[in-house]
Amino acid sequence: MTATRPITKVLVANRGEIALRVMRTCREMGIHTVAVYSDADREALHVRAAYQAVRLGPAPVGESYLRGEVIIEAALHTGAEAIHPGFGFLSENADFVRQVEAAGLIFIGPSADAIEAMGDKIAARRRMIDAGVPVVPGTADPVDDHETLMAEAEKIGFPVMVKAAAGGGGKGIRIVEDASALLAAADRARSEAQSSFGSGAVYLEKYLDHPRHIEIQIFGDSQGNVVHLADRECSLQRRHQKVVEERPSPLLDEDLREAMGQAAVQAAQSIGYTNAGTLEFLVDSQKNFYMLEMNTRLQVEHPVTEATCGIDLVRWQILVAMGEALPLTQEEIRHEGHAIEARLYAEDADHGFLPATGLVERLDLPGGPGVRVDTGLFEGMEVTPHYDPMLAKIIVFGRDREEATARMARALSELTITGVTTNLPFLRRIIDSDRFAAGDYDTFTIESHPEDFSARLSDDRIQHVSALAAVLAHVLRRRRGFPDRQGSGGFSGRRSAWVDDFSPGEESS
Amino acid sequence: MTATRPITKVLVANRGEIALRVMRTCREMGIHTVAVYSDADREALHVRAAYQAVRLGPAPVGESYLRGEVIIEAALHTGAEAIHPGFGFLSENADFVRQVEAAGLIFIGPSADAIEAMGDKIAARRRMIDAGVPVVPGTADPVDDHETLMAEAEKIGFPVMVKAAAGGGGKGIRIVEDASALLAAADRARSEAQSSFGSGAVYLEKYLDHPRHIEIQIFGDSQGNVVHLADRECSLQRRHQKVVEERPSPLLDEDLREAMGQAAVQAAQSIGYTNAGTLEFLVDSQKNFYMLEMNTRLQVEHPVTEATCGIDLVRWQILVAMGEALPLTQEEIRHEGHAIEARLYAEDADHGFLPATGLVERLDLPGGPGVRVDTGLFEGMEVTPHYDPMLAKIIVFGRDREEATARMARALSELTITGVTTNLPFLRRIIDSDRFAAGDYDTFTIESHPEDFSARLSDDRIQHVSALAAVLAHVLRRRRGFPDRQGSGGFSGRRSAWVDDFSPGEESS
Amino acid sequence: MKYHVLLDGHHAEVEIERDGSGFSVGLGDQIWHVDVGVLRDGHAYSLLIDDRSVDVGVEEEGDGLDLLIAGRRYSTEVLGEREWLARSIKGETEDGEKTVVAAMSGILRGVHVKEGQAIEKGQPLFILEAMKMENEVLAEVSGTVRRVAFEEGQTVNLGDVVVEID
Amino acid sequence: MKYHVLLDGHHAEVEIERDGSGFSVGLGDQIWHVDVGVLRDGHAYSLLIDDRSVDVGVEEEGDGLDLLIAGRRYSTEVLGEREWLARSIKGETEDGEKTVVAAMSGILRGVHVKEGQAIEKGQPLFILEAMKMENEVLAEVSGTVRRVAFEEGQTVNLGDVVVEID
Repeated sequence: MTATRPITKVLVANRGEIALRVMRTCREMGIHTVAVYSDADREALHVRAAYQAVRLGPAPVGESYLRGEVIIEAALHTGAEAIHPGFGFLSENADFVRQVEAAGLIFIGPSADAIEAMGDKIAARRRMIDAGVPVVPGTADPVDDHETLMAEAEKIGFPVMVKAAAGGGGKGIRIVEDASALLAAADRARSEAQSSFGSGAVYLEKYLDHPRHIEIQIFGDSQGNVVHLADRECSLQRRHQKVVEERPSPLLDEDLREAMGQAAVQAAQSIGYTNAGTLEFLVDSQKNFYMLEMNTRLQVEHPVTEATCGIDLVRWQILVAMGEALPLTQEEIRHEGHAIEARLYAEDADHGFLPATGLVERLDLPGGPGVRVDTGLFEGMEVTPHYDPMLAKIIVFGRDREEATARMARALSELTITGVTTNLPFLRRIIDSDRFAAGDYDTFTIESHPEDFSARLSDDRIQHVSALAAVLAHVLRRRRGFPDRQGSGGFSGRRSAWVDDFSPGEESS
Repeated sequence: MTATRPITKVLVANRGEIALRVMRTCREMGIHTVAVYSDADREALHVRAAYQAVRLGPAPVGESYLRGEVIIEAALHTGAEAIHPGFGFLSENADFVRQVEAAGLIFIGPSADAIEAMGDKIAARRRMIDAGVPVVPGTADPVDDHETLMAEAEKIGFPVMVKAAAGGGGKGIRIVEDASALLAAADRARSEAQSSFGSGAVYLEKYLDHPRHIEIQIFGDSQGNVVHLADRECSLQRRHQKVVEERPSPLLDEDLREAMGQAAVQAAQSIGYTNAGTLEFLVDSQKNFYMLEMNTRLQVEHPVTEATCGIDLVRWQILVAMGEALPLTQEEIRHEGHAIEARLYAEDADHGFLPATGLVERLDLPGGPGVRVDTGLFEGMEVTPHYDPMLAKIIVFGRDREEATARMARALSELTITGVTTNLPFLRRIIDSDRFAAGDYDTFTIESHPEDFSARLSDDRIQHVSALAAVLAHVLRRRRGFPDRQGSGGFSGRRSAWVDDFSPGEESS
Repeated sequence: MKYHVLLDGHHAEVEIERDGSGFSVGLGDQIWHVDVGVLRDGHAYSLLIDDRSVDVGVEEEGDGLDLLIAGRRYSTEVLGEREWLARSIKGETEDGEKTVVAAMSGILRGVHVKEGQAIEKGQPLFILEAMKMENEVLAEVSGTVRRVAFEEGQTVNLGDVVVEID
Repeated sequence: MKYHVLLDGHHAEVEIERDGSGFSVGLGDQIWHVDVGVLRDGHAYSLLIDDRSVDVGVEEEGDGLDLLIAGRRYSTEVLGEREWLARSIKGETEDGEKTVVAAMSGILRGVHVKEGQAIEKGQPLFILEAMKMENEVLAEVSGTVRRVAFEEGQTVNLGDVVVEID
């Protein structure tokens, strides 16, 4: 259909690990790259890895990575034929896509229309219903009178949620177990919504008990082919942000996986979708699945798909953007083994996941068989408050879930970063937990079962760490030239075995 | 047959990347590890990665890593049930294996008898001939009289090599193209051998034209099962040491690969071989293959096999050592995609591959999709003259040879190491060469075609580097507080395009 | 030498003595031998406790010594005998923080109080934003705002005093 | 400032001038703009030459400056105008320099001549030390020492006149 347009230079309109990720594939394809950077990123890896680099402006994203017109200007100036948006920033901005195309450049991603169609959540919901894709049952539109409320609730089936139409952040939401409580709950939600958002409009949605967040990777080309690249399990979340993903999902059987894959392809076809996209589903404990939304871009967690099917998704994105057909048919795409991704965030998991900043002093990244690391980290890098706190992705691949889990535990044990607080201990506790081993988790698990991933200090650990702290304080003083004085003869014990293995969870004594 | 003996702690009798490699698998299997170290390696990664560590002695290998009795003592003291020898050092020392077993410990490798059987090259050759495995045709024993010489040479087929029985280092070797030149050549070889080695005994061997070095990975268990894990192409060598390996070999077709695999299994079965082993073959330009020797241990290049079949070979070694049967049958072992390994050596490839030493100042290792790094390198590490110059192995995996080659080029471009001279530029030139792209190389290629991997400085490159050197010298002076004086107005040109892309080979202008 | 270590509310007395190439470390009735290998200009150490290998990252700030072991941060304070005595004599500090410092680096997004304003404990003081996350900071004491050190939109660093209350 | 760079037997004159946040670099009839980002305490640099990104590792030894670019080592020598002149004059002589200036900043470590002393061409005048490197400066002409401007142990700056010869 579309004529093939060659791409010899790509501007990557992003930063950090994803910019580097895209550039790696470009380099392997013999395509030159152009980095863009804010003043905070002058020495960043993505700038150093690029063929060319263009400054956008000061550190704040509004003055740098969100300045679409400056980015397009940079692409034109450097002779790039295409722009890869990565994720976040301008990746799902339909206006930007239109401006890119108006400048005669290729946007490596879906069409502006497709982004727009899936960007408006209510319109997208209607489209998906029309396309026969299951969505979370609900009224979508506000419901005013008690009579309609009751009728709709019965139709959806209890438990239901009453939600503020103008809402957000969990405010104005009521979970209703049965009909007797519906009307009172709706009235309370209405008054809360009125005072919080200035509008008392509420609507109904089915309440899903312990839902899992499972998504399907799809890919479309401009010839009209659409395939799916199977599932990713993304239920382990904190503050609605994913922490650990894996594929295949331990929940799905082959029939359910295939049914969801079919639904995803159907959804994408219904809007003539091209390039990479992801359909996010909620799956309830009865294994019903409901489409949540579509992400019209590459996902952070795309490497777990790459690991099990051996496909370079960025390469496919570029090929499709050039107008080429998908390299493989649905039947030719095969998955093998098990992959897990852990996201290293600059945050203090033991204190409300508060973001952390700092200067990276020491960095050792894991290696060896079955381990992939995608990161923009380097020693001497400053983690600033300006950008996303995700610092690195550790991806492991094994023959089965057990091998992959053991490998992730091993890989995380090799990771060292000092100078900035990270969620590394939290990641290690997740991977080592019985819940993760059993695959028994849902989107609420991290928040509702903190004890399963908690860090307790045993008496032994306190003693051992205190001893080491004293030794190191002593060594540091000596290094500064303080004299090594004779001991005061305070030794009253005898040589003891060291029992602590510094396992990330509760240690044995 | 053998009863299963559990292993909960393994002493790794090695250093550097291979010690770390073994420990990684142990950790994934829930097995504790004991490192051993010389004084030069107190801060080495393998010591820091281990559960326990025991000092062996001063830096020289004779006083540390070759001290079998001290190593066995360390294993007994720490409660390790098994010793993994890695490669090199004591890995092919039958006496050490016997001492390990006499101490009631498990040696993770083949039996002492198997090591001995394959260690004596002439005896091994006879065994292999008896087992029906093709070996390089020749007399093996010295030949004295002209009549027998001529008869044997005719039997072997010209061209033949006359070799000194006591020889080595290429001395006393004559290549003879046809019968007319045989006797004169033999006499010259004899007199050269007499003066060089004090013995004039010579023997005959078939001369192989541009042979390739291709090896087959095999695995046996104590139940008598033997399987092969296909081929590795190792022809790219300098000073008879491998530099770049890949799998599958670009030379072999499926029939030849299968025939070699069968021969390798036959060879292993004929001596009741257990655990991991490798049969090295020479393959001539007519695709005849001849067994060269058997390595009765894990090979440096084992990761290329792991990459294409998804099997952790060290895991298999440990399972077999515990007495378990091989986890997969020959039919269940499948290979996919293409893998390449490049060995980073501390040596100056532009000056006779002279070994280099130094303190590692800056180290950036490659990452991203399809890249594995096995290394004991870290910033601040000292590369000493005591040990093997191999610093790191970069292994890449791709869907096909083209993708793997592009990925290796990309991975090598991400590797940075300062403070010690390495063969990195040489590796980059190999991977970027037309010869490598064509798969057109043999064991003589590096030495006989240096121009294909040479580094020439173009006039442009000299100008560009000179300009950058001046800038950096200026910056370094300023950093030391020298004043930034006004220019002398010496600018006579105009803004120019920067055309140099610092490609590893000859650059365009 | 004797050291006093504070960790997670616990106090331990640790005795350190040179012993061959390493140190003897005594705590209560336990004694270990610790060999110390220095990595990366003193930011990290390879310890062998008898023969057990433990890698430790170190971050210092005053008496505070943070150890990073197996990915986990242990925030300790290590004091010599003299410093420990000096501190125990001084006694504990007052209750309720009157000097409100930034608990993370970020951008000041909302300043709800003015200098001279009377405030109650629990009242919102300001909002700090970092990495798309807003963090509302409340007053821990009642009183009068003596000083507001930053304006809305400004960047504050971890530990900066933002508001002082009398 | 002008620099003389020796690389692989070639000599290049390079002119460097501050230009905005970076430098203008002139070589023959070519001029580039180079922006310099410092990495790892000066062991490595991120250069942007106009908009072309090049990462360079640096190892120094005296005038020797090794650049590591794309895995390849380029061994260069970089000299200032004065050092270059001193080096190129050495051996040619005739009317050598009668005003002996410091070719680098450093500390005067040995003053071998006194005012009024008769000296021969090639006789050591003084030693200048910088960055652990000692640099012995020889008389380029015969004559009488008119002035010695510094004493041993004093710091001299690049270009300072140290000795004058009549």
